[in-house]
Amino acid sequence: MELAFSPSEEIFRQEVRAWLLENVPSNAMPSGDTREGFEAHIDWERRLFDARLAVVSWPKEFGGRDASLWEWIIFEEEYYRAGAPQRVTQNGIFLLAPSIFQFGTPEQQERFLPKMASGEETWCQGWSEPDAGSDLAAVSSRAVRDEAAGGWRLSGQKTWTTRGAFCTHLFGLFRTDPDAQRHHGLTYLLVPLDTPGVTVRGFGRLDGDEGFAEVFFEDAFVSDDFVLGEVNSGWGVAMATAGSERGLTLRSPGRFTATADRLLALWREHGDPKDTQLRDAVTQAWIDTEAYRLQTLGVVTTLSKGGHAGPEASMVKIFWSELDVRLHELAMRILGPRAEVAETAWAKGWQFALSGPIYAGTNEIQRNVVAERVLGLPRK
Amino acid sequence: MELAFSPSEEIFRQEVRAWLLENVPSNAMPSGDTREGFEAHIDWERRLFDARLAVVSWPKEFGGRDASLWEWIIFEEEYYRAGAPQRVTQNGIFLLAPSIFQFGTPEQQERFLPKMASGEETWCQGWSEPDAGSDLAAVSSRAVRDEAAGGWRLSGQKTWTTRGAFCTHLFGLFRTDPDAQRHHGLTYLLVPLDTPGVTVRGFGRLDGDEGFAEVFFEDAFVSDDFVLGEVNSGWGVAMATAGSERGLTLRSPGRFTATADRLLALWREHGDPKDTQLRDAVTQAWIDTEAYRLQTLGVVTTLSKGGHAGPEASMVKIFWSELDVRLHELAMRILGPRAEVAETAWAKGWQFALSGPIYAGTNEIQRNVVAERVLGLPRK
Amino acid sequence: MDFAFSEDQLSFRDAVRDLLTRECTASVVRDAWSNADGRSGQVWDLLAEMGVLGILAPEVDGGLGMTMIDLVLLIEECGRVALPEPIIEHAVVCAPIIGGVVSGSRTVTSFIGGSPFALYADSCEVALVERDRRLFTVERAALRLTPETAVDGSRRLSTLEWSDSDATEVGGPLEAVAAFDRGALGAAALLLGLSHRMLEMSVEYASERRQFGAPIGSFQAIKHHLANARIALEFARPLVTRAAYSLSVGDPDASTHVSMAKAQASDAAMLTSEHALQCHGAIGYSYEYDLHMWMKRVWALSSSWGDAGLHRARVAKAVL
Amino acid sequence: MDFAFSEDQLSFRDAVRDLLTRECTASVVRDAWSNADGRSGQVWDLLAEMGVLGILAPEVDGGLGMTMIDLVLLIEECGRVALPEPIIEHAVVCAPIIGGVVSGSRTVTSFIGGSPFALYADSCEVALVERDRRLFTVERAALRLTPETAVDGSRRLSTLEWSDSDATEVGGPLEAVAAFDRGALGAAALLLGLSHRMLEMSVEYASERRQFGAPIGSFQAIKHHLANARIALEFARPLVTRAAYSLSVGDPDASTHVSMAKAQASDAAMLTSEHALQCHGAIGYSYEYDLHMWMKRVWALSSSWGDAGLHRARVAKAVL
Repeated sequence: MELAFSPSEEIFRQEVRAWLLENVPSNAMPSGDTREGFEAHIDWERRLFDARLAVVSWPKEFGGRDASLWEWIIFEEEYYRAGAPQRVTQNGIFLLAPSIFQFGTPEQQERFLPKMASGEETWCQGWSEPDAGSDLAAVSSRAVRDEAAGGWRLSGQKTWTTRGAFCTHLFGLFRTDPDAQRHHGLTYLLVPLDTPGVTVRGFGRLDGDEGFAEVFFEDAFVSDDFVLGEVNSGWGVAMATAGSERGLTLRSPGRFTATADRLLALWREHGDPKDTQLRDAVTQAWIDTEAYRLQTLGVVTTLSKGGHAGPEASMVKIFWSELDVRLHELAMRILGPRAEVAETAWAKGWQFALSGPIYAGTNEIQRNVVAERVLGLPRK
Repeated sequence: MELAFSPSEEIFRQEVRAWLLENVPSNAMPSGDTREGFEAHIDWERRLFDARLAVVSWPKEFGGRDASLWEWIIFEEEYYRAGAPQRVTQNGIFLLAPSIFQFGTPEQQERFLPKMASGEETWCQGWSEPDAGSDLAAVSSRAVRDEAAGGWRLSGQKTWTTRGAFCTHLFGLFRTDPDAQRHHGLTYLLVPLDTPGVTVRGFGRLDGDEGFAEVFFEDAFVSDDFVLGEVNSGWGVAMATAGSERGLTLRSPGRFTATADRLLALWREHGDPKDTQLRDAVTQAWIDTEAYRLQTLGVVTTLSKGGHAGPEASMVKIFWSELDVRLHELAMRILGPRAEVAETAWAKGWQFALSGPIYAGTNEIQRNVVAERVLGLPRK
Repeated sequence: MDFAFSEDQLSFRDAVRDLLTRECTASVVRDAWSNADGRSGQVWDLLAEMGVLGILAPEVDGGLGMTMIDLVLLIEECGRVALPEPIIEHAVVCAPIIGGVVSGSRTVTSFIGGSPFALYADSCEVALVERDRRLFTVERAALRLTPETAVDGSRRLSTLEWSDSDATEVGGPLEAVAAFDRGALGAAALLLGLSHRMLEMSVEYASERRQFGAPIGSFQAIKHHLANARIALEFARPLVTRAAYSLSVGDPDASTHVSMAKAQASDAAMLTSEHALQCHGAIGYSYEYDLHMWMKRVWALSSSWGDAGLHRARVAKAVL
Repeated sequence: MDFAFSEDQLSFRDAVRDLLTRECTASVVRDAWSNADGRSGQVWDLLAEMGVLGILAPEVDGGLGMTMIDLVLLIEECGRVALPEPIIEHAVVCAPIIGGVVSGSRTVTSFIGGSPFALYADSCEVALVERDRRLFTVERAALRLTPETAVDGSRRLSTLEWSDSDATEVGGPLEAVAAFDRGALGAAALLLGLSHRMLEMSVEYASERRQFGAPIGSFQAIKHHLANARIALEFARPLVTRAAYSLSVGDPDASTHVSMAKAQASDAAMLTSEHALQCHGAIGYSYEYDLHMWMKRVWALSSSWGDAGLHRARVAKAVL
């Protein structure tokens, strides 16, 4: 056991911190979940990429630095501590990329990863459909084989696609074997959104931003090069990385530590020190934030030694999503009746936090996973 | 709307209060869930009966006073406020008696009710079996027709029978139609525990008292006079009163108001007034206690006007059982490390409170009832 | 003892419910998010016509001279439809102490009880304000408004400034506390109504929406979320009713009863809003679906007129 | 950075687990409820033989001179089997500062940190006591004991009195705080072990027990209760490990880290105990079934060595 970073890791931290201090815009950008904000954020991604800070843990050849998971943790800590902008590229670099590293051909890696890292191509997630939300295996969007053209013709609809109206590409699951049931017969496809036959309609989220989109497919063609993994094995591609990576890379501790730090600052400024009721709750939120950080250090230790994360990732997802709600709820309580003013980071963050227990698999489903796959309780 | 009691109700209150002041033993009796304590409590019940206070809401002919539900509420408030002894007769007078009033023949009412009121005959509940707990309809104890003898021969086993080792009689459900499934083919029988073929084995509860019993039936005979309601219609007898009465008579508000008053006194004596965290929780428990009392006033108003309680009783059961846990948990928190001393009313009460979310139908089952029968969510 | 509303009170409630269900539809609420004054247009006048705005106003002033127990169910109905109007400020807080409110044409807002904002001050004719624990009225023309944008787009907020010379005193410290109590109780009643409607939306959605081959409302986790919301509301309503009664009869503990009601209603509404969203999943998180307008009103009202913590502290002072 | 125990630490843990599983069975725990001293008999000596009691004792004294990070997993194992012994007092609190503890034949208890009771003082040879923020040892013969009956029948409690003339000073305020911190961390580790065993019992029972034609563990409400307990433990353990590490390396924030760990472990254990009982239903409520012995130990330990509120207040002082 050794709970200090190495000298070289600390040097990396200093470099990141110095760069962010110099480069993070002092004025908040408009939300990356609006069209104008998205473009501003892509500019920011380009600057990160130019500093080789967009995807530190990737190989150098694709725009990264071959940084260790520990350095990635450090990067994230510094990034959120600096109040740096939202990562509008996250669904590509954090969710799709691990699948491309694991299942993509060398050509696919070469084709997709550098442009993803630079923000030239931006990816949205095409899992959910109107009738396939928590029940992802109910996907009904189809891809029909076009042997002559060497590819697939897509039809159907995806929805709740975050930033779908602004991204250039979508990754998603499509039913390629119409006779197969549930999670069989699905294929993981990469789809340029300017493909003829693809229509995107943005729509508003709870907070008013046009952060969602519906994506319609009408005989849209993608070539075989755009199949990730094996045909009819898409479920495995989607799940293999979801299990090991989701818990870790989707929500690094740095994000919540930074929020907790802001909450503590808010408490010091506006909290009533005699109100031990609220003080106790703020303290508990800080303890939970530390628990999350330390639990992650354990996961990273395991992964660094070649281990796997497994279904325990579901516990992580439940914990961070509910922690995030609590952190913001406490801020609202400290702010009291002033909390309803829209133009505060807290009001926006509170609304965003509420999506956490829903997206990436509702917490009800995650709790089933914990019960069945971590504890071993019977499915039926 | 009128939230004051009438002058005659207040006179009743004064009479009850005066009697209790004079008669409640100043030293706590041993627990009524032990053999010696049970006997002491039966003596107490006899004194209550002699004062016509054992069953105030019953008709005069059976030992009551024809008191209104409002007077019953008042009696309960005063009873618990006075710190009067546990009612070891409660499963008879609160659970069985309503069924006898509704389904019993005049002869059965005459035969059973006066002796129940006086404590001469004491009743325990024979619902649960080793394989029928939450799933009451899984009852497998059998009653086979003995036409010649004019009655039924019982076999099987009941368990978790509170005070079964000390009571004289048991009421319970037995399967009289072996071909019927689940809640069909059950009959509600009244069984003297000294019947040949009945064996009772007491066993310990969480708190160490021998408050539970297993009851074994081996060809034990009960005559037709001891069938309550129709043969094969026992489920309806059991449920009809459970729905309307359980929520009201099993746990009157007076019980929790008295506990909350003791909690407030404990807080005033031992609480740290600067600890607004604990103060806030104690205050909330008081608010919940008031909410429970007021909600009951609404139920009594409805019943007094000839209405029915319905599945809303499940909300009542969930609320009082969880309130009781909370009231005692807060007392434990106020007492801190001293809470583990066994000889306090709080330690005993805490252990008893923990049974609330389990007995009388687990709160998980009650929440299903609320969802399905109050809110109308689909069963399947 | 009779803990039930009278037949008259219930039929008035039913009539108001009919009116509001018909006139204050979700699209009226949605319009208020983007229209000029954030309000409902004609619904306000219809409520005035029915007499709702003047329930607490003295008869000499054209009001009904009735009490809070006659009004509380109607306020709950306003919550049920998320009525975008200063209903608490006008009909609950100001009606008993400011003349001319019955017709609704001279709308009154309030800026009392330590609230940082006044609601709809830009479209009101007069404001009840508090300074040094005394109440005053100030005409719209004499108010300086600084607007703020609220999370709930229909809630038009501003801070108010005024000169003492433009203020007419209408009450002292006792009236100020009574006005705050009425406001808090009004907010509690609105929260009940908002919550019951959110729960209805959730039950409807969970009964229809299918996943894993069954309506999601058949899954025990969803059932228990919504059962918990229902239970929280079941044990908030009697406190709200009792507080309304206590205000009506001038019970000396009325302030404590109001605080119990507001603390409980705030918590129950926040719980309901959380479970309602969770049971809806992504659709509840979309702007096009109506749920968020109810949720945002709940967030605002649960911390307005004193949040649960403030009211529990008031109760603690009285009972501990 | 390496947030993992070493192979040596893990194999020592496994060896202790094997020993305790074999020797400290539930019937040993049950016997301790009614036997003379409330303790485990030979299990104590076997732990001494393995070196567990002397892990923190200086080498010069025959101990292993190791640190809390080497001990914490072993304490958790003692919790898993609900070992009825003064393991915290003897091996965690006293071992580094009182000689002669290695063999276990001279058992030491403690009466420090504001605790109202000492554990097993009647069967111990010496007690570490605190007065005016200083630590002293007092021999058994010089102690006046007033026994109290605990809810957990194996916890033999007494209050202690002694004369200053019989007390030998062994430490000042710094040592007193350090001893309390060790005790609190020890209690946190015990709570983790107790909780994991309660969770195992619950999973086993819920997988076997059938109602409504299915194992009750297949119902979502039961699943979520137990998942919630598992999650609470998942996010308590790293805090316990970190606190042990901080004590081992003398981190200046070690006291704060201990308090975070104890607060979290207390809450997680109480939650687990509540859900474990609820998922067992009536059988868990019976005296003959083992669960209650684990639960009662949890109740005691969650409020001993500072309850969650006390420790959160300590954290608040440090970080807010």
